Amino acid sequence: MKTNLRRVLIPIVSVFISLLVASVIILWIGEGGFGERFVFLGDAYRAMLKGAFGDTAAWMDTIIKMTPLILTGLAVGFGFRAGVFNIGAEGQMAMGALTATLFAVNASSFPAFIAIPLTVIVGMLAGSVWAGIAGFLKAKTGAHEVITTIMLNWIAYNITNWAVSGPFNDGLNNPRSPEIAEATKLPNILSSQATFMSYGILIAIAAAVVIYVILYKTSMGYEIKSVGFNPYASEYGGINVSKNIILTMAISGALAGLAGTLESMGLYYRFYGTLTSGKGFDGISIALIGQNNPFGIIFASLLISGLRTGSNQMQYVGVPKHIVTIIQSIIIFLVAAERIITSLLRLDKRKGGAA
Amino acid sequence: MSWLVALWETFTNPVFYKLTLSAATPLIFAALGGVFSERTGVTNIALEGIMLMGAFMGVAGTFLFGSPWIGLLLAIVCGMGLALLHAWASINFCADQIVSATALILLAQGLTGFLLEPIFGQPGSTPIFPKIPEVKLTFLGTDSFLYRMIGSLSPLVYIAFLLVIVSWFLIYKTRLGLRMRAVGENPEAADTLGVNVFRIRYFGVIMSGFFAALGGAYLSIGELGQFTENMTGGKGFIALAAMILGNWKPAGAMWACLLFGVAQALNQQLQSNPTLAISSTTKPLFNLLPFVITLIVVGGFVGRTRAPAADGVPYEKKG
Amino acid sequence: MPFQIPEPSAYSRYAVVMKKIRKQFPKVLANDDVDLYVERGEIHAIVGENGAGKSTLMNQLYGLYSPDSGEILVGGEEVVIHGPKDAINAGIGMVHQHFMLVGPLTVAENIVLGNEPVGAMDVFRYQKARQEVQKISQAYGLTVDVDARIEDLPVGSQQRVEILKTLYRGAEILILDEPTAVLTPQETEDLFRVLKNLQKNGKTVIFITHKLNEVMAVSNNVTVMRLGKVTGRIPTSETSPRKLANMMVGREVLLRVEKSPHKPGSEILRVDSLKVKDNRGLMAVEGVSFTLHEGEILGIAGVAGNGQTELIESLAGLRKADSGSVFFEGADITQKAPRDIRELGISHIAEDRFKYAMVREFSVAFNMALGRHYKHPFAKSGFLREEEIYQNAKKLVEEFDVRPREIHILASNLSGGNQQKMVVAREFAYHPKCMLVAQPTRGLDIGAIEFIHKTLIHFRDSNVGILLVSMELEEIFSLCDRILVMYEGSFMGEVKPDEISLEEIGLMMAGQTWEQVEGERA
Amino acid sequence: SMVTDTGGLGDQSFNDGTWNGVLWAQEEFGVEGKVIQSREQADYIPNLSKAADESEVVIAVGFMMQDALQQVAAQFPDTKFIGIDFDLSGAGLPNVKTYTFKEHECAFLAGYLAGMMSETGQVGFVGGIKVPAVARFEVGYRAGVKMWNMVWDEDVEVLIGYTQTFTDAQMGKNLTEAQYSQGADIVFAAAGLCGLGTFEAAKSAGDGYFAIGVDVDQDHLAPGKILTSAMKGLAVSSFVGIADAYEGYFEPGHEELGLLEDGVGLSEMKYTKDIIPQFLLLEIEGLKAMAVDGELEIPATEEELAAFGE
Ligand SMILES: Nc1ncnc2c1ncn2[C@@H]1O[C@H](COP(=O)(O)OP(=O)(O)OP(=O)(O)O)[C@@H](O)[C@H]1O
Ligand SMILES: Nc1ncnc2c1ncn2[C@@H]1O[C@H](COP(=O)(O)OP(=O)(O)OP(=O)(O)O)[C@@H](O)[C@H]1O
Ligand SMILES: [Mg+2]
Ligand SMILES: [Mg+2]
Repeated sequence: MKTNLRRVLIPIVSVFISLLVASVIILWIGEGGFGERFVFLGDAYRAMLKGAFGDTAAWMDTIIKMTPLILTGLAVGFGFRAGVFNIGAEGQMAMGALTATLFAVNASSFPAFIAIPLTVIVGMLAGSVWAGIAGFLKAKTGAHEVITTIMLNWIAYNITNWAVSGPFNDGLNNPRSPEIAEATKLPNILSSQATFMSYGILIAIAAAVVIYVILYKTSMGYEIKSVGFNPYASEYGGINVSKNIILTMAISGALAGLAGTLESMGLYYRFYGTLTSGKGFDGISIALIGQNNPFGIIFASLLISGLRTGSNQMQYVGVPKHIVTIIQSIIIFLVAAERIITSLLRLDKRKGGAA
Repeated sequence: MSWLVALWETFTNPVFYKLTLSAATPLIFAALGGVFSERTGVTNIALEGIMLMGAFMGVAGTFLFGSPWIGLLLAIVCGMGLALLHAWASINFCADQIVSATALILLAQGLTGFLLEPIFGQPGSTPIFPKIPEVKLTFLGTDSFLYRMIGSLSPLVYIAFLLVIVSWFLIYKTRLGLRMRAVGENPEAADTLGVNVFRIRYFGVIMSGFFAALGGAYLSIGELGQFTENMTGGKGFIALAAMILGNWKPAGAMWACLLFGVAQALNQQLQSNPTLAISSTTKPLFNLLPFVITLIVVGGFVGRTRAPAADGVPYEKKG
Repeated sequence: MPFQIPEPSAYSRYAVVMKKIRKQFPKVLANDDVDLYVERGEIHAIVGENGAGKSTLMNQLYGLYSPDSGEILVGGEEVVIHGPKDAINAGIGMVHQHFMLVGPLTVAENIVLGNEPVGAMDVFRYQKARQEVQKISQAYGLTVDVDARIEDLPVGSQQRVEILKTLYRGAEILILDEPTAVLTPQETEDLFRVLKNLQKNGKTVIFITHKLNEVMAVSNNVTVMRLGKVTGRIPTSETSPRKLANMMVGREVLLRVEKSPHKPGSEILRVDSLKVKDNRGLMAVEGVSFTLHEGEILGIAGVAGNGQTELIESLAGLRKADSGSVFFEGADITQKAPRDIRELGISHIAEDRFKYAMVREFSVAFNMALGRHYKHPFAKSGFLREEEIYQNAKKLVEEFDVRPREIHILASNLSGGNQQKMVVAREFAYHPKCMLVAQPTRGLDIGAIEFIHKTLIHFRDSNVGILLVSMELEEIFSLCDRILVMYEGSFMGEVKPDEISLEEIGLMMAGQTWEQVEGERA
Repeated sequence: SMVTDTGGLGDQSFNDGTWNGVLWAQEEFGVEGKVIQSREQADYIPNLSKAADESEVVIAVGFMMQDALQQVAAQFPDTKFIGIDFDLSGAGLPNVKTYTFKEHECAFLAGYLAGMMSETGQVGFVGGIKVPAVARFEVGYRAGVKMWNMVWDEDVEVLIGYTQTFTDAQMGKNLTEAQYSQGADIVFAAAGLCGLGTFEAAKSAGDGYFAIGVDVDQDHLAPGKILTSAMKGLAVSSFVGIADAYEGYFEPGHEELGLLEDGVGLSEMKYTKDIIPQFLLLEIEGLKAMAVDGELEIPATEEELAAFGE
């Protein structure tokens, strides 16, 4: 269908255009004469491509970074469906990871096939409780979720940092948790040199599928969307609005919690204060770039993570890390304002009076 | 018991109030920015980014033109520029306002981080420059309680509270304000009466740039005379929360910011208070205070706040 | 005799001329070469089925939509109307089918918005605004509380505000899109007085309605539309409701359903001294009691805002009862949630279509599953059965003649009347034991009204108990077996349609008890 | 080449210090230094691996990289790795050398100095996030004050506060002002960039108020207002590391750099020498000497601090 074509086309074009814009910056910061600068530009982009998809390690790196992004993206996107703006995925991710790690560290007595699912559940529960607080407050007192989740982010930040630098440090006073029990470490799909890629990505994709089914195939999804569109009509239609808001937040938080849990179980094998490093916030733009559609979100995560791994490589040929950030911002900006692209591409058929 | 003593000492300590103002001021600026933007129906979570931009440009201007006041000017101009981008994308192109804002936050972080080297020749933070001189109310007597409380503050603090009144007046007492509120509630209705929805929204968003930039500049050339990377550290988001807590009203936002400021000052005073025998492992937990208190206040006392009906909804003219 | 298309030379006689207007929407051709001729200083009625294209036509005259082709002349001059601003400058004002008001602002602020009185420094001179507004409202006898907030006003007053808005802008030509749909008889009377008044002041009025007696009452000429085309234009004096009806629907319609006598069965719903508060926390229903039996239609007549809405909402579980109790088939359902109440077999046609009865962002098909989306046949063990949902929708759009016959378009793209049909269809499809029906025919064309009336009777005859709230006394009289008249939250008495006259019921609606009314007879 | 932690260059601490060492080595031996700045935890392994691919010596800065370094070093046996601020000797890797610093030792001297210089009998400590280094700074500082109190039988108090961030300078400033307002007149900031706020507070507080810098020589940031800086020889460590590798003396293992190794120390106090009494400078020299030849065990942990001097 045409709209589907657009959905794919637009992000790609925006990436393309923003890379053009970025080129200007790169040419500008390059040294030497015109020729040299263009060589520099070439190197930069070659490095970028190589870094993102150049070899197995690069691919793995991209996928590793993509895993949590899918989940936080899903978390935020799912919230949007019920009309709640969960800006707190960051905190939910952190609490999920911390709690799961706490559990995993002491789970040495279980066999893996019990320990792993158990840890995952613990992490998801923690995340959903953390988000549930905001959901509950919204449903019961009407407290705006943007306020509550922002506050909960900070609370999580302070608690986790305190935990790892105090009571829950690795024993050598390093601000990180002890290593988790062997039984709770996610097995790796493959590894190259020092890079290991766990089964986390599969879990993330599975989560996306589940969310898709919930949203589009179940009456629960029907209710959640209905509440998002029109709470009054929902109530009239026998839908319990408060229940659905809390439920949505809980699921949303569970996804964010899972994101953190997988980072701990599949990548670091411990909890660090810096484990989340903004991935919760990335979830916002990813959800919206993916139009709150689970598969769109997977695509968006690949886009962003590829961009990151690739752009890290650029540092090698001498592009400062900040330029990389700028490039990313331009891409996201253009994807947001897709009309800029469409009006450039003249895809924009003004549709009559669709109010 | 020792807690009561500590609290008593805190509340009787003039600096406690000074710190409250100091913590609240940048938030008030940014929150006012939020009010202007969202009252016209455009959400703006880019406050964080605009603040950062303002903080940086404030110092850059001071460095390039030798006066922090010119720095302030440059900060405002650049802040408005950033906001203009947001307006352009979300008003003309019906961009998703949240995404475009997040992009701008990234842009601000990238730009400020990057420009440090070319302009100041060092990463991470700038050298120290003269900041906007504090207003010294020496007539209060330099060691009087009042003086230590509000006697030596950055002029921006006073300006912040002044702007709260100005904003209230503008939004509730002028024609422009009436139209802002109308456009934010029901752009279609305003449009059918020939009100230019686009222009009003542009105004709101650009003003949010003006205010947020002031907030950022306060942090750099108002407090420090220096810029450090990501020095806003999430204050833009706290301002956003404050604006909502204040029910999208200038005065309300101000109170919310003051609440947060009080809690922050409380944290700083209590932490360092010697009468509380607290191990330094638990000390960091004091930093929870402002956030927990805000959460309790919003969850327990304030409850529902009402956003302008058309907030965040792009307005498309019909066929 | 059919209307002669006038020569261009004669255009100056006309306040508005619309020629060969064509408007294509994604799915429908809403206007198909429509011609409209409105004489200066006349009240011109436009009638037509739901979805005939009336609103679309007017929206183009007012510049909200731009026509794909065709030309528009105002006062003989050809005009190009890009937006409302142009329309306003051309002296056109419009009162929309769905009001365009800013809820939190005051009446005065709403009216002057767009050209406000200002002083120095752009200060908005609220007091001046109030005075000017009061001046006009007195001049045309449109009374409103200028300082009240729109969101606190009843629809009747809101509409007066809409009219004042146009007058404040010195409109010479007023467009009113179904102004009476939401009005009580009294309010309608007032409105007509105002319209006549405007006409005296030389204004031209274009007036869309579905109520043919209103057409007869006020208009000078009528234009009839059907499926996007004009099917006739005649002087009102030369036509009759029946003729108009035929032109609209293209067949005979009976304007008043006849119903066979039917004996009610056992009691199904009992309400005991029920008290309910309204949104502002004031007591809206002051402890009413009544019973509803199987196989009867119990009407609640009354001027809007006398507690009917709150009563129905609390019966449906949408509003907490303050005290008192409600029994359904003997079981207490006072504090039950909407879903449980629906489960018991009580369906509900809500008065406020936009707020309650539908999710505009959902497709027609999904809307028609609302309320039963979670159970057989639409869901099985938590999963939706889309096939069932679509089949059901296909069936209903046919049965209830929802136009267009598109089950996948968004509900928001249906015309007002068709949205109502969608809701009614869903609630009937339920096979309920008891129905709470509020304003079922609001905004519907006569064909649809006829159909819904027949269906209601049919359900009654098949032993469903129906509680009908309506502001259309006609409707109440023709359908109900018993009538309760509600005034300020209490019942003024119970009457049978055949033992009381319209006038008398009017008195009761104004606060007289049945006893008093009977007394006056003697 | 060098891989920074997420702090990145410009942190006025590990990363900058270490980088200076690299530059220094560049001049000495003409080796080519390169820096990769990590943006998140997940970057450490890829960045270290790439670095290892392309260079002979890789420096990993910050304890956060401990695990990453362990994994990567195992995969690149022919590359030499230097770890700053953590101890990986446990892993027994033949190609890894790690350094930590005895921050408590320089902080101790700073504390003693503060104890003496305080007019009010109260001094302050502003910490960032309580990472090991910061914790050692705090303990050493308090030990120094305690020492002063024991020697002169006074009871100077230490007010302690944490900002829970290394970047929010305003927070640092306000916390410092809070401590000033409660009687402290000298505040030691071990809080990364928040420290800049502390210096500003010292300046605007006027006469009699001072700050103490950290990690590198920060005295010049507020001449005359910063009594001294408790420095770590970051540059030294990375330079020595590279030098050893370059001249073939590289030996794996771990080294703790303290006063003895000149790994830590106080700044030369360029701007404050003359306001600090001569005898005090001598006493500090003395203490340092005692620490160097082991007569004085400077506590590094709360427990040792509690035991200290009893
Ligand atoms: N009766 C009145 N007399 C004069 N001015 C009025 C009156 N009612 C409303 N206004 C104008 O409308 C503005 C908004 O009214 P109101 O007092 O409700 O503002 P608010 O409650 O502070 O904010 P909000 O409109 O968001 O509720 C007022 O600031 C005033 O300018
Ligand atoms: N914005 C829109 N997009 C698509 N189709 C539309 C839109 N607005 C109206 N339509 C379609 O155009 C046709 C005419 O709509 P219109 O609202 O003019 O009917 P109407 O005569 O006003 O009906 P009613 O009496 O129910 O108000 C209908 O079939 C409707 O579905
Ligand atoms: Mg219509
Ligand atoms: Mg109000």
